[in-house]
Amino acid sequence: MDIFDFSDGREGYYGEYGGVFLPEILHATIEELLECFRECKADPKFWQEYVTLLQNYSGRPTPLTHLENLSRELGGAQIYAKRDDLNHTGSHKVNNVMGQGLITQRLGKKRVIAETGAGQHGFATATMAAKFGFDCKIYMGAVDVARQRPNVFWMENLGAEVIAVEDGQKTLKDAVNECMRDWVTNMADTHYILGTACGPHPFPEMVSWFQSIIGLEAREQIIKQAGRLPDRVFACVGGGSNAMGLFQGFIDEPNIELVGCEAGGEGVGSYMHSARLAYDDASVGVAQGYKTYFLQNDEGNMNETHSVAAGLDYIGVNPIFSHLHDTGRVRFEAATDAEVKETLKLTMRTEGLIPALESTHGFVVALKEAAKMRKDEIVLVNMSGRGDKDIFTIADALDDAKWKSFISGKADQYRAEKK
Amino acid sequence: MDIFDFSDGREGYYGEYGGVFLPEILHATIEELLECFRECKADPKFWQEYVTLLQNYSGRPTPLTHLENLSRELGGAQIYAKRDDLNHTGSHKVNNVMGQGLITQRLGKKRVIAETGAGQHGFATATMAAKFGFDCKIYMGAVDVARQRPNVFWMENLGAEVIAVEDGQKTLKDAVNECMRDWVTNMADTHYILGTACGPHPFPEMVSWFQSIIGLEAREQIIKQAGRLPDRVFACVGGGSNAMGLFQGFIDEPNIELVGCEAGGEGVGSYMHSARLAYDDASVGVAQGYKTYFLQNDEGNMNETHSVAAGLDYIGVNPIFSHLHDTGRVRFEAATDAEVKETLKLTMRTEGLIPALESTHGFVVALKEAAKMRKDEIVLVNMSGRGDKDIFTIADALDDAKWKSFISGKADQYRAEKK
Amino acid sequence: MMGLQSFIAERKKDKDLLVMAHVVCGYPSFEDNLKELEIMAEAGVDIVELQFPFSEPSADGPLFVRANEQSLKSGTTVDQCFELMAEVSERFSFKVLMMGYYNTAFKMGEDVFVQRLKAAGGVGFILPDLPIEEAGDLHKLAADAGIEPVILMTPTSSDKRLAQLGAASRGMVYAVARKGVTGSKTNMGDDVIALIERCREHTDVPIGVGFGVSSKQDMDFLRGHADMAIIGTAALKIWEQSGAEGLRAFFKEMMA
Amino acid sequence: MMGLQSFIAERKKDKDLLVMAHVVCGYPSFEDNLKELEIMAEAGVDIVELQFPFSEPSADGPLFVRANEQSLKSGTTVDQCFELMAEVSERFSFKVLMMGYYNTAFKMGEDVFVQRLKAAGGVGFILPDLPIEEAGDLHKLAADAGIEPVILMTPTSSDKRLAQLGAASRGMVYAVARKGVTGSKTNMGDDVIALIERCREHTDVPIGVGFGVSSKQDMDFLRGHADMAIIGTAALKIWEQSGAEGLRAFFKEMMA
Ligand SMILES: Cc1ncc(COP(=O)(O)O)c(C=O)c1O
Ligand SMILES: Cc1ncc(COP(=O)(O)O)c(C=O)c1O
Repeated sequence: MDIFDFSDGREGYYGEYGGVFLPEILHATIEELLECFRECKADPKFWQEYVTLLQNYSGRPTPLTHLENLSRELGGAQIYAKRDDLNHTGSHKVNNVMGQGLITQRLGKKRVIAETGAGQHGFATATMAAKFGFDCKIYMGAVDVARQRPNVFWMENLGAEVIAVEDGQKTLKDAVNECMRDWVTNMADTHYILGTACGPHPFPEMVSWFQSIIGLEAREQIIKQAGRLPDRVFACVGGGSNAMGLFQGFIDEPNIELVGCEAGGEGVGSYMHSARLAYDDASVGVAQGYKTYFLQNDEGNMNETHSVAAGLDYIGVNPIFSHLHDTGRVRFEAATDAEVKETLKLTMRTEGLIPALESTHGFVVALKEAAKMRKDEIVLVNMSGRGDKDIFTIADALDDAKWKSFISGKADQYRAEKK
Repeated sequence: MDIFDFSDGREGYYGEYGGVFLPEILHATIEELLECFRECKADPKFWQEYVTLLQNYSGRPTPLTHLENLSRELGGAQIYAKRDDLNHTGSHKVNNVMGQGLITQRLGKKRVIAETGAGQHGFATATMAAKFGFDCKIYMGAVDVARQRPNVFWMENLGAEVIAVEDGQKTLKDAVNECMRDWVTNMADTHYILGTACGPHPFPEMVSWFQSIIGLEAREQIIKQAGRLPDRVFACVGGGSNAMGLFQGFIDEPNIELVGCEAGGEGVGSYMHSARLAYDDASVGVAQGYKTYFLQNDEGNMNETHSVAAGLDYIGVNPIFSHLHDTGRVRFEAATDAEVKETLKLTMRTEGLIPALESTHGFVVALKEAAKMRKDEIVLVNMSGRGDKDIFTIADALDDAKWKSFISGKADQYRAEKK
Repeated sequence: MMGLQSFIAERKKDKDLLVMAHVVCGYPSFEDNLKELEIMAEAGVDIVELQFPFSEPSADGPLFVRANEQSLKSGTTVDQCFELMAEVSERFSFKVLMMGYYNTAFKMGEDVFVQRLKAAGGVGFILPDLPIEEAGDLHKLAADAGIEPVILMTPTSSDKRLAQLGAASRGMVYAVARKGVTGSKTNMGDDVIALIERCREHTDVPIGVGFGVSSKQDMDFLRGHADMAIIGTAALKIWEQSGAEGLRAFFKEMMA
Repeated sequence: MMGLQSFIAERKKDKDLLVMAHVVCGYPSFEDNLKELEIMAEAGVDIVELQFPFSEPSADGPLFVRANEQSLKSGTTVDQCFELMAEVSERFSFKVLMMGYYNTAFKMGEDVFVQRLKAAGGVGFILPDLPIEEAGDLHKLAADAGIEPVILMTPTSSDKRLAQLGAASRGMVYAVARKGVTGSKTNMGDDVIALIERCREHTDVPIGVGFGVSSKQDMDFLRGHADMAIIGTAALKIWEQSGAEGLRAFFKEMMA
């Protein structure tokens, strides 16, 4: 099954989802991008250049780790984690960003913009821009700027300008809108580095393509290490890029179950979550350039979303997943904030791994299901990022008293210095 | 030249440096360790197991990155960085720690202790202990606990107990003393995971052996990428483990210059530094189990040391380097705090890399010398760790106003929650 | 009922430059909307676009973004927007268009959207995030109902693209004077004239020019080139700064 | 001058358990040291180890660590320590040993160390971080000067090791009653007796037992097994808690 073969349907559509819903002024820009991307995709040298860049700069291939302790402790399936947390900048985001960096170069553009929620994508983009020598502006909701200062600090030190977006809910979706506004103004010299497999065609396809390196590697690795393919594959789903990346390695195997793990926030019925497909609260709509399931009200205005993981806290989901949800090829589950905190603690203590809060959503569901599977079954979960970037959030979530008093002490020190 | 061939001299001695200066009560323990280590070193299967562990868990081999932008900008030698920052837990420390984890297992011990300064080694040890299922206690100077709270937070969450050492200068050397005290009490079930190539024999040799994986990989990689061996090789030197690791790949090539980069702190004559070999302030002494150059006074009591990089802020240096300094095989230079800050900013903006403050010392000297070399010469520098762990220190060093106001805001939030 | 294109042709008989004005439904309030619209009617505005507020107004500039947001915050519903439209198209002589984002139409169903629009007296709609490729069904439903979709032509549109857009255009074309979002000043000059001329080559329907029209000079500049000037942000800015008095004076000057 | 071993043999004629006491030079002050030593002399202590403070006292427990630190902080020098030693060995009838870390000796030069020790009236030294493998030169220099190195035997020493240690032992052996650092309580029991017996098998010099000796019971326990009880932390603790009075009472009880 080639989900990107549009010869039977409409270009850029996955079932009834996807498309290009952009202001007319961007028509030429998106056409130019599509053409450039088609060339790159058709050119094996481009992919080779991309892989080499990631190998030499970002540490690919990332390893596959057998979580022997957790597997033993849960007494069920053998659990393997794909370690995209070991990428340069700390998450899978850098794969897509480096790929789009090459695209930007090919387009002859000198400036990049990006939205960011948790800051991971912005961090990766700022890094890529430094490496490629691009001007870089990162749009980030003011709420996220306030809570994710460490990432802002690094982005700025990497030479990017970070703009706090004060509109709307002041979070990720508002940063996306602000990118669109920048792009319709500066498309001549600017490429928009969209951070996940959402947005108008060809972004879902392009981001998925770059992220497919995760699945390619993982497939080879698990055959080598475990002797065969996994039975179930899990990944967290914000926009859906890390999950698309991993799933592409296994989607043609009908016996492998693919499970997308969304942010259940405070749970079913709370309306404080970001589960578009696992819960029943989302409906099909069109926003931010594409058609998919959105968490929106009856009139098509977006609802507030919530997750302990800023990177999953988003209204929409990639259109490919909306389609694969309809066809049943991918199952969607949700992990609640509370489950995420518990699983994070477990994973740290049992395996010495600190998954990002986003990635931990995948672990929650994977561990829950692995426990009920047979010992000779195999489960693969994507560790899309590392959690040490999340220290403020995690320390808050775990309500760590020593951390709080450290921060108070630091604040006192800064106050004293000022005098 | 095999620096570890003791057949001509005394076991554990490098020239006049090294040895074992431990309380008699540890004699049997250190003999047992030596024997176990000798077995492991002689057993190719052990090395294979070690490499596989690092590959599957920590992401080795780490890449070699050609710093094209910096090379172009400086107009001199081609600069390559060995990327040990991409290791799990963020530095080369994990190599040694995983190796000693295997040793601990072979010794049949169930508990590990470690000293830590910056927290990198403690973080790595806590991680290893979680993975291997060992009890773990980390000793850390109270001053370091206060300034490196993020690492303490992670160590604790990984299940380690972190003890703030209140003796002496309350920094790294005092944590080492405290480890010795724990070890003389609990040697029956406890292995002391020393974090650098210092301490009594066989630690300098053992740590160097585990870290030699850096040099093995780098040698192969630079031949592959640059077509030949480098002209000069740089690494920062705290205890000297990352430098020993890298240098071992090149030490047998007489034409390759090896340069150890120490912490110059506030500079020559300031007595606020940790340069044992690059400056003239150190003299030979015996402490913490071994004989080497120490920053000490005329009566053999240790001086206060200083560096912006906690991981270099140490009184002694590995005895192998004291010897290679005498023989002239390794040249030692120092980088000051001020130079480190400037080079860090440059590296971030130009290459999208955030070296740890420790590693940045190597970059300072490497960049300075590369600028004066020919374009067809090759320089290799070890990026032993990543700097995002250092956000509090770096933000302080760069005097970042937005960071400070973020911290104050956080403190206010915590205060408000309390009420 | 008269369609957009014939209405414009009719009005153009007496005027060399028609005016389209813009209101964000429910911002600052529906009462204020009515006051604004009254002033526009008095001033002789020819067409009004009523923007249905949307939570993700990514093609709008800061002023409209805030207006959309505030309106939704104060509880504005689609029903209320249609009610306003019905009242307005009944009471005033200008024609009324729905302006907004596609999701508003999509969520209620394209057929329902067209029916409700027609029922409320609207003659057309402007959906800036609905490109013609995605608009096939809606345009067909609209055509059946005698409702006209306003198509946007832009400075970045190639001739090939303008030809496609021209083929799909009905009622009028909205020529976007420059890149960017609504709200900032446009330097009216040769570029704008060139754009209008290029648009003309590809369509027979009247051409309105919008994005940044904010002064008497702009109006004078457009006269003789465009069929219509589209005044958006400038009017809202005046209203916010100096209320009904200011708005009255503004339109008086603009349409003098 | 009489060597350590013959001094012990001499004293053992009248006593079944000798006592070695410990003082950290310059802590709390040299004046206090003299007061303590006077009390010890009065009580009939046989040998005193004067600890030369070191910045890295890694074999010591918390109390001595702090004592080393405070002493250095208040400016204690090696010269002062030797001066104290000279004064004390002149004034009191007990014998004096230097106790400390090897770096103190190493830094001044092993030959200088031995000469100064001898000049100050010291009869031996205890350097817990100097294993016999590293002590060859120093032991030779000491032997030449009639100074005796006190060797430590421990519960973890194998028979083979005890044989090596025994062969190197001069003057007396310091049997370490348990694992760990100075300062905590030792459970005096069969283990300690077994250790003493094992030591005896490998050396002919007298055996002192230290680490945790802190009560009259401990003394009674050691009597008949060891030649000497070594009292370290316990005395300093008493001094800190209840000064000269306390210390006097403590030694009186211990040595009753
Ligand atoms: C570590 C990590 N994982 C996952 C995500 C979610 O994005 P996606 O669903 O596109 O992989 C994010 C987004 O910031 C992230 O930082
Ligand atoms: C990143 C990093 N580099 C270097 C060092 C210095 O240690 P060594 O000289 O043993 O490599 C440290 C110590 O903490 C470190 O964290």
